[in-house]
This record gives sequence, structure tokens and C-alpha cells, in this order.
Amino acid sequence: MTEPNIYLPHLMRIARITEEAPSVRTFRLEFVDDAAAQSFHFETGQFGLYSAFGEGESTFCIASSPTRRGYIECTFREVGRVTAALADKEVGDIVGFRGPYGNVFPIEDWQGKNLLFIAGGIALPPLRSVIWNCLDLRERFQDITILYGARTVTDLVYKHELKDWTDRPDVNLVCTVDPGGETPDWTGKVGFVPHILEQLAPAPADTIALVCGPPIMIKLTLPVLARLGFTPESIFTTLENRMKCGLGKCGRCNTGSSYVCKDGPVYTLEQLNRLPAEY
Amino acid sequence: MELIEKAKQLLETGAVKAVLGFEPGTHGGRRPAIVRRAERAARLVFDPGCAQNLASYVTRKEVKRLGRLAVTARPDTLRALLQLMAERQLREEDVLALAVDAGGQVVELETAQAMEEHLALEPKELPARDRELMDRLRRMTREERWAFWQKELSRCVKCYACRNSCPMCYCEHCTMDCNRPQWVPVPSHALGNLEYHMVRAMHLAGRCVECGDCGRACPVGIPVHLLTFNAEESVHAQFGQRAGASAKLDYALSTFRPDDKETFIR
Amino acid sequence: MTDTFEPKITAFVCNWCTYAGADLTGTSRIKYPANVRVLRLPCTGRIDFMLLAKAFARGADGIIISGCHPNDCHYTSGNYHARRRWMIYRDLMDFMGIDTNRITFSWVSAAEGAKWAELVNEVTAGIRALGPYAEYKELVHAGVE
Amino acid sequence: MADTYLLSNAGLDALFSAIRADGRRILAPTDPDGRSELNPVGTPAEVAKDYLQTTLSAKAVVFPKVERLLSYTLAPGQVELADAVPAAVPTVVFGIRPCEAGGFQALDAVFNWDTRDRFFNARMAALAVIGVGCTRRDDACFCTAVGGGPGATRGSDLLLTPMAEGYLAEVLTEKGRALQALAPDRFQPAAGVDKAALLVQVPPAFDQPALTARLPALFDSELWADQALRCVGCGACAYVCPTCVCFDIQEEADRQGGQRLRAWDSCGSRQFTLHASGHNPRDTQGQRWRQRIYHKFSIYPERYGMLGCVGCGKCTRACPVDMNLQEHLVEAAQA
Repeated sequence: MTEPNIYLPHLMRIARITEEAPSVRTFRLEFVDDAAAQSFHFETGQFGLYSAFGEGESTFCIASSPTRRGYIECTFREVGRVTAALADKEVGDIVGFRGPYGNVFPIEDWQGKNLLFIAGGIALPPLRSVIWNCLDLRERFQDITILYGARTVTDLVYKHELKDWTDRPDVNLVCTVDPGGETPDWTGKVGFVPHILEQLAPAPADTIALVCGPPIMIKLTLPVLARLGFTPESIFTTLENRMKCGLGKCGRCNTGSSYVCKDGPVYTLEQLNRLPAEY
Repeated sequence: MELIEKAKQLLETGAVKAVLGFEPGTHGGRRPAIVRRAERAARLVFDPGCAQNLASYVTRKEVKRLGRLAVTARPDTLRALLQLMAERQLREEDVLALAVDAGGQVVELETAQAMEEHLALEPKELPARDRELMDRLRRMTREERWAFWQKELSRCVKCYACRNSCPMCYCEHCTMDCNRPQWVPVPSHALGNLEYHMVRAMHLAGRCVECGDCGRACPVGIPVHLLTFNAEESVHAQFGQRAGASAKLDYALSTFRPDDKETFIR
Repeated sequence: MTDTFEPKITAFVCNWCTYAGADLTGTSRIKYPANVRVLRLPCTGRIDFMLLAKAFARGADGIIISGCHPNDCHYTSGNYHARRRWMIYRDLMDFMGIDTNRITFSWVSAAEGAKWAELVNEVTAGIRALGPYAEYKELVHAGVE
Repeated sequence: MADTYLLSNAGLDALFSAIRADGRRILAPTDPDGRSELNPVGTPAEVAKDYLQTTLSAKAVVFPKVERLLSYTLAPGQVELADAVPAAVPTVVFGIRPCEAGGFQALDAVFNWDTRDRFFNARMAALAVIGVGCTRRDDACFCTAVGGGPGATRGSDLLLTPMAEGYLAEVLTEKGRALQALAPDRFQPAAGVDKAALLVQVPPAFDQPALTARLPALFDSELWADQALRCVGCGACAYVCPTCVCFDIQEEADRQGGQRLRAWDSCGSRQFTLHASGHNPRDTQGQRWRQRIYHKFSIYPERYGMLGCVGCGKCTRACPVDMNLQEHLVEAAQA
């Protein structure tokens, strides 16, 4: 008789924990309930609310690719009450997951195009989902270029995957660290992402750019893309605003009349340009 | 009106950047007005209906940014300004008070000393209604007091109007907003409400200037001001000092006397 | 019911005097009721009043706060500051209708093992006589629909 | 079209008895200690005689200030979830004004946008509203500027308009008909009653469609910061508001288990949008005040095809610094 409780999370067991960088971890989560696992579908770009029971919920993107079935992954940095509690969890522990929520990257529309991923620091996870999604469907796309920067070498996340991507002939990975963040054996670039992008000078024709990073990186990267000739319609990013419900009800994630939890988190620059900067 | 002339002159000469005063509001009431241009000073009023303690604005980021302020002040406002100076939240040179002297003249009080001297003429007394309710509460049995407060606090919606109206609640990061640890439950259930009002009163003990603005602000009519009044009276009775008496006052709970007298420690 | 009631008592004690005193009670083989749960803090000056509220909210029927005698504080003046705090807080609690008979403040030095045992005995008996702190326990889940 | 009847005072007494005999509680404005609040009543005699509105709105009946969304027990490596089912007490709210009755639709718009909120819906299903039209107003009222009126029917199942003796009763919905069916012979035929003449006049205070049309262009105006200079940033306006729906979700637990609670929240508070990183998209009171206005007068019309404000004026009456909403809207409309 009663309607389902939309606030009730799925129980997920932590199958694997990867230490990515100082206070940054990746959880691989598997559904406790088989039926839930079977019926669960998501698309790249979507997010969820993850519970540390006893402390509350926190919002992160799903960092794994929908092409990899049976689990989801999330990557988070310990910054607050919930993420600190999550960081204390061990393999086998139970956490909660509500989702998937939000819109998706329209990768269907990108067939035959070049993909340029630009990410900074802890903002690689949302793009990592798209990257693996596209790599698992590699034949549908032309060139795939990944420009990833972090403050220091230790701050780079997914280090093992960066190695995979380096080794793949069908991916052009460019890693960079901020000046002073390099180690003696660092073989990547040194410099800020916008500068490296300028040097790289990717051609805008038939290319989709996906940009995720700290606000300052995004702010300085977008003009570079514009100078290179990228149109606002060809540039995608994801927003992260504070959320409590993820369902368009709690009232805090909106930027103008756009609710990041429902209309986002994926936006083109063209869409963002029409919204007030409440993010 | 004298106040309007003073306000105009202060704004015109640039002596202050804004005048905190009162203007007519809804239903014939009086409400705070922050006047930044001389030509807007004409709407200022200052009469017994002007009940609020405008000192609560001088620590607000957006108001502070305006520059030097003139504050239309009742005695409690002066006490709050002095207490803010004692707590190093307000510099003497950043504010001047516009008060009314015994002869009904508007006077400019430019220094803490002038404010202190003005106040010395006005002994602090609680409004009769508050005094009566305080006394009635103290005459109750403990169980009756518990029932009284539980009934009153059950109406609390944790809107924080009491906190946000208080001239002494200027903390950038209030205990209520702290979640590591979550000292006080956020929701306004019975425990959350009790703990909130307990913390508020304790954090104002020795600092409350007894203006009663917290109680006045409460949309559901909880006499929350009696809690801070009680804490303040307790400080006065036991340690002999009153918040707002001077711009040089040690916080009663961060100091001590070896001969502080209590009756309950075993 | 009351004859089977075992009071839950939370004791907040300072590390340097009362905790050592309580330790001495043990090593002196002086027996005292097991109703008391001792929580050691560096100094009574560190015992925030909210800890008392939290103890009641978590089901304590009685509370003991104890530290160094005046003039004996390891940190010189923590206990003096604590004393002032309790003088105000106790008044406030009483004004709010909280049962101050359920809270006992004391000074117990490292040498006063016997005083600690006596204190715990008396407090336990006192709280047993008062019964469970039902009012406060009822509060804990009230107001949630 | 509504069915219109006459309901005498004795008839209302009988209707109250019949409602209670039907196992429902009746909440109505009462004035204990001079406050005006909704409380359970048994008879119309217990209802406040001379109230304008209650301080808090009736939204708490369907959207309580604190409610449980779920609970759980914890053991090492294990979590046992327990779903929460709202206790939806069959309730009749009597005597709220037409403005406030209209507020339930604004709540419904958000709670059931795209996904359905069980908690709100269960309580809403158990609720019937007997509104009472307005024979007086105060300076905070502006219902007619936002599509309502002293005799507006939206949101009421039964709307009573006070007459010299008894009431003009409009049966407006299925739920209203069910109420009528509890005391059918008390509803007498009415003819030739001029409803409008019984009600107070509220001239529209501003041109709302024009205001809504202007808001997008005013987004970056200094106006909002200027207006908000007086605002102390408390949540009184949001918590008394019949349409403010924004909420917080809070966890309360110990080692054995806990619960997840939903609590009212307010866009006026700094914490509302504060990120864990310290970044805050709405960092100033001016931005937060703007959000309050835009949510009600721009976002609501765009997303849900209705306003997020019913013009009841509760926020104005509750505000400790008299942030008169109507006045600020008029100012914006003229800016």
C-alpha cells in the first residue's frame, strides 16, 4: 500500500579499498542484495549518496564505468564527518548507497569524435568513469587524449591506471604536476594544467572536451579552450554542490533554476554560461 | 528631529559611513534601519517602540565592511557595545553611540569611557514582567520547572532567531554548526532543543547584557531570554561582575579567584 | 522494579588527582560499587558542561565530577576555572529543572583512595534512592514523528 | 463547480462531533497565553475567537519539523536497515486561511516532483482541510498579489465563509464531500448569498507576473544585498512559511544503531550550501535572501508552474527585524 521509501539506501559491501593519495581512497562496492545488483543500472556521469551509518550521507560521483558490471566504485577525500567515517571502514564493512542520480554524459552522441579529457587533482574520478566507458567501446571514438594534473606526484590518483593508459597505444596520456610537486624520477610534465594544455594545443575539430577540476583550474582552462577554438557546446563538465537528498527536494544544490542533482551534474559550458554562478 | 539632524551631519561630514537606527515598520512597529546616505536619514525615529539592540549589527560582516558606524543606543545597546569592546570584537574608534540623556537630548558618545559614564546613571533593572516570571520559576519545585521548560521548548523550531539577534552571538563558527563532533543534535526534537538552549545560556553566562532581544526575536514566544538572564544573574551574584559594565572586563568564566565560594563541592 | 534498579553513574575525573585516587582505592583493595563508569580527562578544567548533558542523554542516572583540591591542580588553575563553571552551570541546570541531586562534585586527591570509595558508595546509594532518571530518558526520543 | 450550502453554528458543532466520531483528530487555531497556534480541539468553542492566522503554518501536519526516514541497528560488519513508515494520523485541519490552505500544493510540487515522497504523501492522504475565509487582514497580507484571495478555494476540501450567523460552506473536493457526508443534514441549501460581500477586501499589492518576468534580469542587482543588510540570517521566515519545503537530513546514532531524520532547514543559513571544502556558492546574506525570493517567484513558476508563495505574510510577522516580504517584492518590481 505505502509507496517505496526513496530515502532508503542499498546496503553495499566494501570489496576492495585502494589508497590513491594522502587521505584519498577508492572503494569498490558490491550489492549485499543480489536482486538489487541485478536490477541496478547507471550511466556514466551519474552520482550517488553514500552512507556511513552512524554519521550520515555524502555525495560522490560513480567513478567506475557502467561497462564494468557487478560493482560500483567511488573515490573520496577525507574532509568532513561522513568521509572521515568512510575512511575508517575496512574491506567487508557495509556502507549505504542511494542512486544513481542525475543526468549523464551523452557518449552516444560522441561516436566518431576525438575525446579530450582534462582533469585536476581529486576531480579525475567523474572523468575516469567516462574514460573507461569509452575505452571499453574504443572503436566508436577517434583519438583519446587525457591531460591530468595534480599538485604533487603523490596527489595523482589512480596511479596504476595512469600506467595502463600510458602503456596503451590508443590513449595519449599527459600527466603534469605543479612546479615543485615533482619527484626526482618524475617523467611527466611540470606545469599547471592550462599551460600544458596550451602547449598541447589539441585541434578543436570534431573534438569533445571534458573538464573537471578545482574551480581555479576550470576558470583558467576554459579561456585556453576558447582560444584553441573549442565551442561552448563541445565542452562538458560536472558540478558538485552540497546535497542532502539527491532527488530535487532538499533545496540546496540549485544554481539558478537548475538543480544539480536532477538537471546536472553534467553540463556543457554553453549551459553553464546561461546559469548564474552559484557553484 | 534632533537625531535626524545628527545622523545627517555625521554622514555628510563622513564622520561615520552608516547610522544604525530605527525606522517605522509593519503594523506601526519599529525596525532596524541601516542608513548610509544623509538624504535617507529623514526616516529615522527613536522612541520607546525602538526596542531592539542594534549592537548585534556591528559585528556582522556586511555591516562592518561599511566603515565607521553610529549606533542609536539604548542603555542595553551601550552595554553590548562595551562588552564587545571587552571581548576585542569592536574597536572604540570604529563606533560612536547616539544615546538620549536624562534631559531628552541626543548625545554622541565617542569613547568607551563616555558610554560607561552614561550608563552609570542608569541602574540595570529587568522589566517587571521578566522579573515576575523569573521569581515565579524560582519558587516552583524542580519538577515544575522541568515541566515548564519542556512545554516551552517543545515549540522551539531551532530557527536560531534568538542566537542571530543576540549582540553577543558573533561567532563565525557557532557550536551549533560544529559537526565533528556533533555536540548538539541539529533537529529540533526534545533533546536537540534542550541542549541548544543550555549551550546558548552557558555561552552567554558573564556575557549577556540582558537586553532580552533573544526572547523578543522568538517567533513562537519562548521566554528564552530568562535562561541567559539566569546565567548572567548567577555570575553577578557569585562573582560580583556584570557584562557590559566596562570595556575592560575579564570574562567571568576564564578567570577565577582562589576564594570563590561555593556550597556544593565535596 | 526499583529494587532491581542498578544506577548507571558516569564519573568524569581528572588524570592527576582523582583518577590516581580511584586507582589507589583499587590497589588498597577497598571495595566500591561497580555502578560507576570512570572517564579520565586531563583536568577538571577540560570537562565541558556538555559532557554532563551527553552522559544524561546516553542514559546516566547520576554523574560524578571530581578533580584536584584547590591549589593542587597539575596545571595550576584548571580546577579553579572548573569550579566557576560548575557554580554557574549548576544554577542553570536547576533553573531548567534538571535534577542537580544527580550530579556530585568533589575534590579527591591521589592520596584519598578511601574518600573515593566513600563518595562512590554514597552517590550510588543516593541515585538508587532517586531511581532511574526517567525524565531525561523520556526526552531522548521525544519530538520525532 | 463547488456545491454551496449554509452551515449553522450548531451545524458546525455537529460536524466537529461527527469528525471525531469518525476517529479523526481536529487541529484548529487556539490562543494559549496569547499565542496563536494549531492545537487539537474537540468543539468549535475551543477554537480561538479572534485570530488572524497561527504563527506557524499547518505544514507541520504533513511535513513535521523532525521526522524519521529510516533506522538501523549496527553490529561489527553488519547493518540491519529498518524502513520507517509515517504514522499518518487521520486529521482535519480546521480554520486555516485560504492562503495557507493553498500552500499544500506548493509542498506537493516539490515532494512529488519526479519521485514520490512517501512521508509527505501518507500524511497528506490522511488530511482534510476545512479552510475559513478572511473577514479581516493585516499589513503583512498580500494573497491577492499571488493569485489567492480571502475566499480562495485552492487547497481547502471544505471552505467556510463566516456569515452573521453560521457559515457559507463550499464543498470543494472528494475529501470535502466525505466530510459533508458525516453530517449531511447540517448542510442546508444556500441561494443568493454574496460570498464576496462577506469577505475582507485585499487590493493586489504588486504585479506578480511582471515581477517574475523581471527577476532574471535583476539577478546581479545590488538590490538583494541592500535589502538583506538588515536580515540577521535566522530561519524564522522559512519555518513559519506554509510553502518552504527545504530540509536537512541528519543522522543520530550510537554504536548499537541509529536513525536518519529529516528536519526543516532554511536557505537563509550559511551552512545550507556550505561545501565540506569551505567553499560556499551562496556565501553572503544577500545571495541567500535572493535565493529565497527567486525560489518562490522565479524557480517555482519555471519548474512547477505555480508560485512558491501564498502571500500569507507569516514570514513578515515572524521576522525579528521586520523583513517585510511584500515591501521588498514591491521594491523589486519597481527596481
